[in-house]
Amino acid sequence: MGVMNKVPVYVEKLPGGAIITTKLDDVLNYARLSSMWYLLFGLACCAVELMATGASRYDFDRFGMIFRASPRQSDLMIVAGTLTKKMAPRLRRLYDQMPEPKYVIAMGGCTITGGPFYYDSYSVEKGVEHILPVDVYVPGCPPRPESLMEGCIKLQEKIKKQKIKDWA
Amino acid sequence: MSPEDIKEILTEKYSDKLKEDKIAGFEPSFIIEKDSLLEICRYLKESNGLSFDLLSCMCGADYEDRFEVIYLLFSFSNKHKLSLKVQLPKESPEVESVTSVWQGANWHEREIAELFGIKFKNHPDPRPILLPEDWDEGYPLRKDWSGKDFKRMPDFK
Amino acid sequence: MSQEISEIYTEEFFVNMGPQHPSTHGVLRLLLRMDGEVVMDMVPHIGYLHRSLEKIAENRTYLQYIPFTDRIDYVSSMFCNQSFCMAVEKLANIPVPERAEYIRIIMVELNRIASHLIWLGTFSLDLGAITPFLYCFREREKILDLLEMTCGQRMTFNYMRVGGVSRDITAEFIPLAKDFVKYFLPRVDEYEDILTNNPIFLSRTKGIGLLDQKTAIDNGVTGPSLRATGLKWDLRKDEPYSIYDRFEFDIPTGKNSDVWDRYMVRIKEMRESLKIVQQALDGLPEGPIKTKTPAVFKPPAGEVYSRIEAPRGEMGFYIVSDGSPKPYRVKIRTGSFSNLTVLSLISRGWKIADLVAIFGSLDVVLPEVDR
Amino acid sequence: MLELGQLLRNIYLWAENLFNNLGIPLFLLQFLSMLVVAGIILAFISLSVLFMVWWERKVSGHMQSRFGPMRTGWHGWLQTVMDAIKLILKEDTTPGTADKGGYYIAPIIVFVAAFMAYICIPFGKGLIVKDLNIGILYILAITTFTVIGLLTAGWSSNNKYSILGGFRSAAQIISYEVPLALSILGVVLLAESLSMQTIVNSQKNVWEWYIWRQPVGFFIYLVAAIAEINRVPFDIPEAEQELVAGYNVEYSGMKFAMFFFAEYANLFLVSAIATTLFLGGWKGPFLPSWVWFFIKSFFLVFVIMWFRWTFPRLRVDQLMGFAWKFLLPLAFLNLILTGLLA
Repeated sequence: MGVMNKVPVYVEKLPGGAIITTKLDDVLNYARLSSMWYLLFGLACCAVELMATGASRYDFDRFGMIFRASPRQSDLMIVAGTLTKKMAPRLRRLYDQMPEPKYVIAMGGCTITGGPFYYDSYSVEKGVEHILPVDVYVPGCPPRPESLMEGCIKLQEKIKKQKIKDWA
Repeated sequence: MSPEDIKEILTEKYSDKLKEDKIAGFEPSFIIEKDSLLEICRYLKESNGLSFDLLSCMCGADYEDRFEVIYLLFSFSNKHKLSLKVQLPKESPEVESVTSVWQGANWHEREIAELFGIKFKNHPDPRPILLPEDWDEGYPLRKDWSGKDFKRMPDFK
Repeated sequence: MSQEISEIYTEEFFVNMGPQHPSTHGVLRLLLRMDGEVVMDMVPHIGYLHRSLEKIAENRTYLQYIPFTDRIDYVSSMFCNQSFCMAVEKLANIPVPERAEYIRIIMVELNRIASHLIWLGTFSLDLGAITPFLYCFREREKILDLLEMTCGQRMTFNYMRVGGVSRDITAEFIPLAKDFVKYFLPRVDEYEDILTNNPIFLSRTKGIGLLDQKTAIDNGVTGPSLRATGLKWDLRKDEPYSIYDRFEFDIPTGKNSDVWDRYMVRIKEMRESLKIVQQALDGLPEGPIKTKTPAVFKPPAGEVYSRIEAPRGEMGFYIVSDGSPKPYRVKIRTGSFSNLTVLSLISRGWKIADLVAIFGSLDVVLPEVDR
Repeated sequence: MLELGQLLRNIYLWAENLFNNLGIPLFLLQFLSMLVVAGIILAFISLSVLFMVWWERKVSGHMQSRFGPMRTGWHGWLQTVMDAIKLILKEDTTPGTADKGGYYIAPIIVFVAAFMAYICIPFGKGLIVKDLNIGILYILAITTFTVIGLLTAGWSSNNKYSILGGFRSAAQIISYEVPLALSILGVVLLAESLSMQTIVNSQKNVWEWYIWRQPVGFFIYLVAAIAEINRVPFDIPEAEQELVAGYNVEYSGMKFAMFFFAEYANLFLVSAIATTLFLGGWKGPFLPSWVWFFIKSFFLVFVIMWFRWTFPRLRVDQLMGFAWKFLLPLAFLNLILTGLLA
């Protein structure tokens, strides 16, 4: 049973049987990590790999990740590709439109430091962390779908550690 | 039509307004007076023998002593090519827009105007095209340009 | 009655489509002036992916710049590689060994199929059909496997070098590529089964977004979109570069130059590309794969323009060299940049749903527009 | 026996006895039973929606040579439960420019419209909440409320895409209401009743299912019903590639979940109505009646999903043209022929 492996459940022995208990934290975190809807939003090269990850061979849907076109309904923003100075305010706006809790994966070298466009480029923002808080960085130019999935799994691990009492 | 024929026709008609250029993308190639650019372009497109109907590419370039705008022309009906160059002074570079001849020049000219600061007279839509709306750092493709967080790659030896 | 209708107060409104919109395939912004559902006017705003590739070229050696050409059009990187290398070869007069030419053509044509598959997938997605998108990506993965086997990357290949290619194809490549050719031809029929004969698809594409030949040429439209207007023009045939003159293939053209024709031309082109791949695989000679170039490569001073037929139209590099190891100026001419200019002309008066279909049929890739 | 209708009836009779013995007034029992039934229906809708969303993702996955949800439980069976929990926990944003009243009430209207129509669905032999003598008319009337909700949602979000989506859905649902009603009239003519239970009972065996006597009617009903519930190829009100997400573009969290919920509740509803009208309802051999009902209904749900993952989308004017120029005349012709032949 997949759930049993992932959600820490405790079996308490009682007279005449047993009951399974779990922590509210774990259930809520499990709900969040297993249904990360990502914003359909591609900037550059990485967007094609993002599409490939959503497509048949890699299939994001296995993780329960589907794309939503509206930022209001998405939980995860995968910044896929080079962020230019012209695009940066729009990116910030999209991020602000997403409801809490929201997560950001920076995909590809360009979103981490500017990547190949760090030197000699007058129009590329040197890293997306100047604009948004980033949860997981996925390096590569562009990262393979496997590494993007690894990034998503890392993000899931991060979500698992959240506590209700830390909610703002 | 062979390059020699085109060369002959053009030098005959506009002998005082153009001179031959040795190096360019398409053969033959001419450097033309910037004031007669529009006239020559219109002739090139509309005359039956030449009919250069495709403006394949427009390229700006910044040299030490001048700006250059390079027009690469091609004719679908006659399958021949031609490149034209206009040389502009460093101070206030200005040239006639050829959008009225080839509509396709529109965005190319906007791009060159934005990145090199070359002004195209009578352009129908002289808005900036590629850079951010609030860009105020000058013309980035000029050789002497440098901006706020612009870093040149050092030569790694 | 008509009197009453004219008295109803109506108002045009502006819709900002993009930069984040599912159907702009990237970061294009279209400012639409709409009357209800009808697009009255449209202004495209580009530059959201302007990465200053031309400026970067001025501070890179010729070899260092090849990886950047991959990122001009990430959907068909091989073409950018080839175009740039051909320009430098022309500039410095470097011959390319025959085996390298064959390998280049195999790679490029496989890449053309992959690129058209992405187009087909996203185009059908624009029309609301989701499943063809996934089918296209399924086949594209197989092509990427082949390309990856040779150059180690899935998308940004960085495979070609001045004077040849970076490494030889492996022994397993040829049988696998031949298998792929056999496997892929029925798949094209499958796409046609899903789309070509579907009455809804027909009604969404036939007679929509007419682009007449004169407007197309005047605006510099090239590639499949130009061929869909009926002009039989393909640089591979009419100005044979590399070794295209040795292969037999047809140039599909359209008649009515509507969305349907642009779709059909690309579908047929996939079949033609398969033919070329098959012939190149059969005729692949032995020999060296690269002409030796000096470690510090300095082409002579001069200017050169070399153009090839990329999946999105004429792709060319204008290189100005001053004799130093770095190019003095590089201008990239791409198909999408010119093809996008006609969008506002041909989408006027159509519904917003048609605008999406027309835009999809032009096959614009944004980094190619912005560079 | 496994007949749920009988079982519930027995429980009710037992409770009636109990109340009589204890001397508690009977209207309390009736009130209580109403609450219980409402609860049962709500639970049923929730469960079937959760199931259908998961099923749709699996069906689409397998049609597209992939798997669909796999990680959350066995073959992802917990997926939609987790989606629902997440949506409930999500921040509920309201755009600053939205018209608050309309914005809050729109999802409720849509949801209630879907919910109320279930009252007249015969789920099995005797398993119907209220066998109204105007059952089918009631359903038609109630489901039309959806359009008010969608229009309100589109208008009050104060977003151009959602306004377009709201208008599109209003135009579409109202247009397709006409052929839908006409196609149902054919069945009503044959059954000579508007009551759902009577319609089922008049289809005595497989050969008397109305699908054989009303094939055109069934076709019109299916097409119009798909349009009513805004699914591909008629999903223009929320066309992702044109209008981003249509009328619900500004909705997030729980409110969005209610739209989602209503959409799938409506999907089951139209399949259930089609089953009742054309496929003999809960009738079938060997298995209990409610099992037959679900088999038939979910088969139709599957067919509609199949359409969704196969067809491209129609354009808005083609859609209206199809309704008024093709379906409506066809429906009239069908009705006239039915009247002449029946």
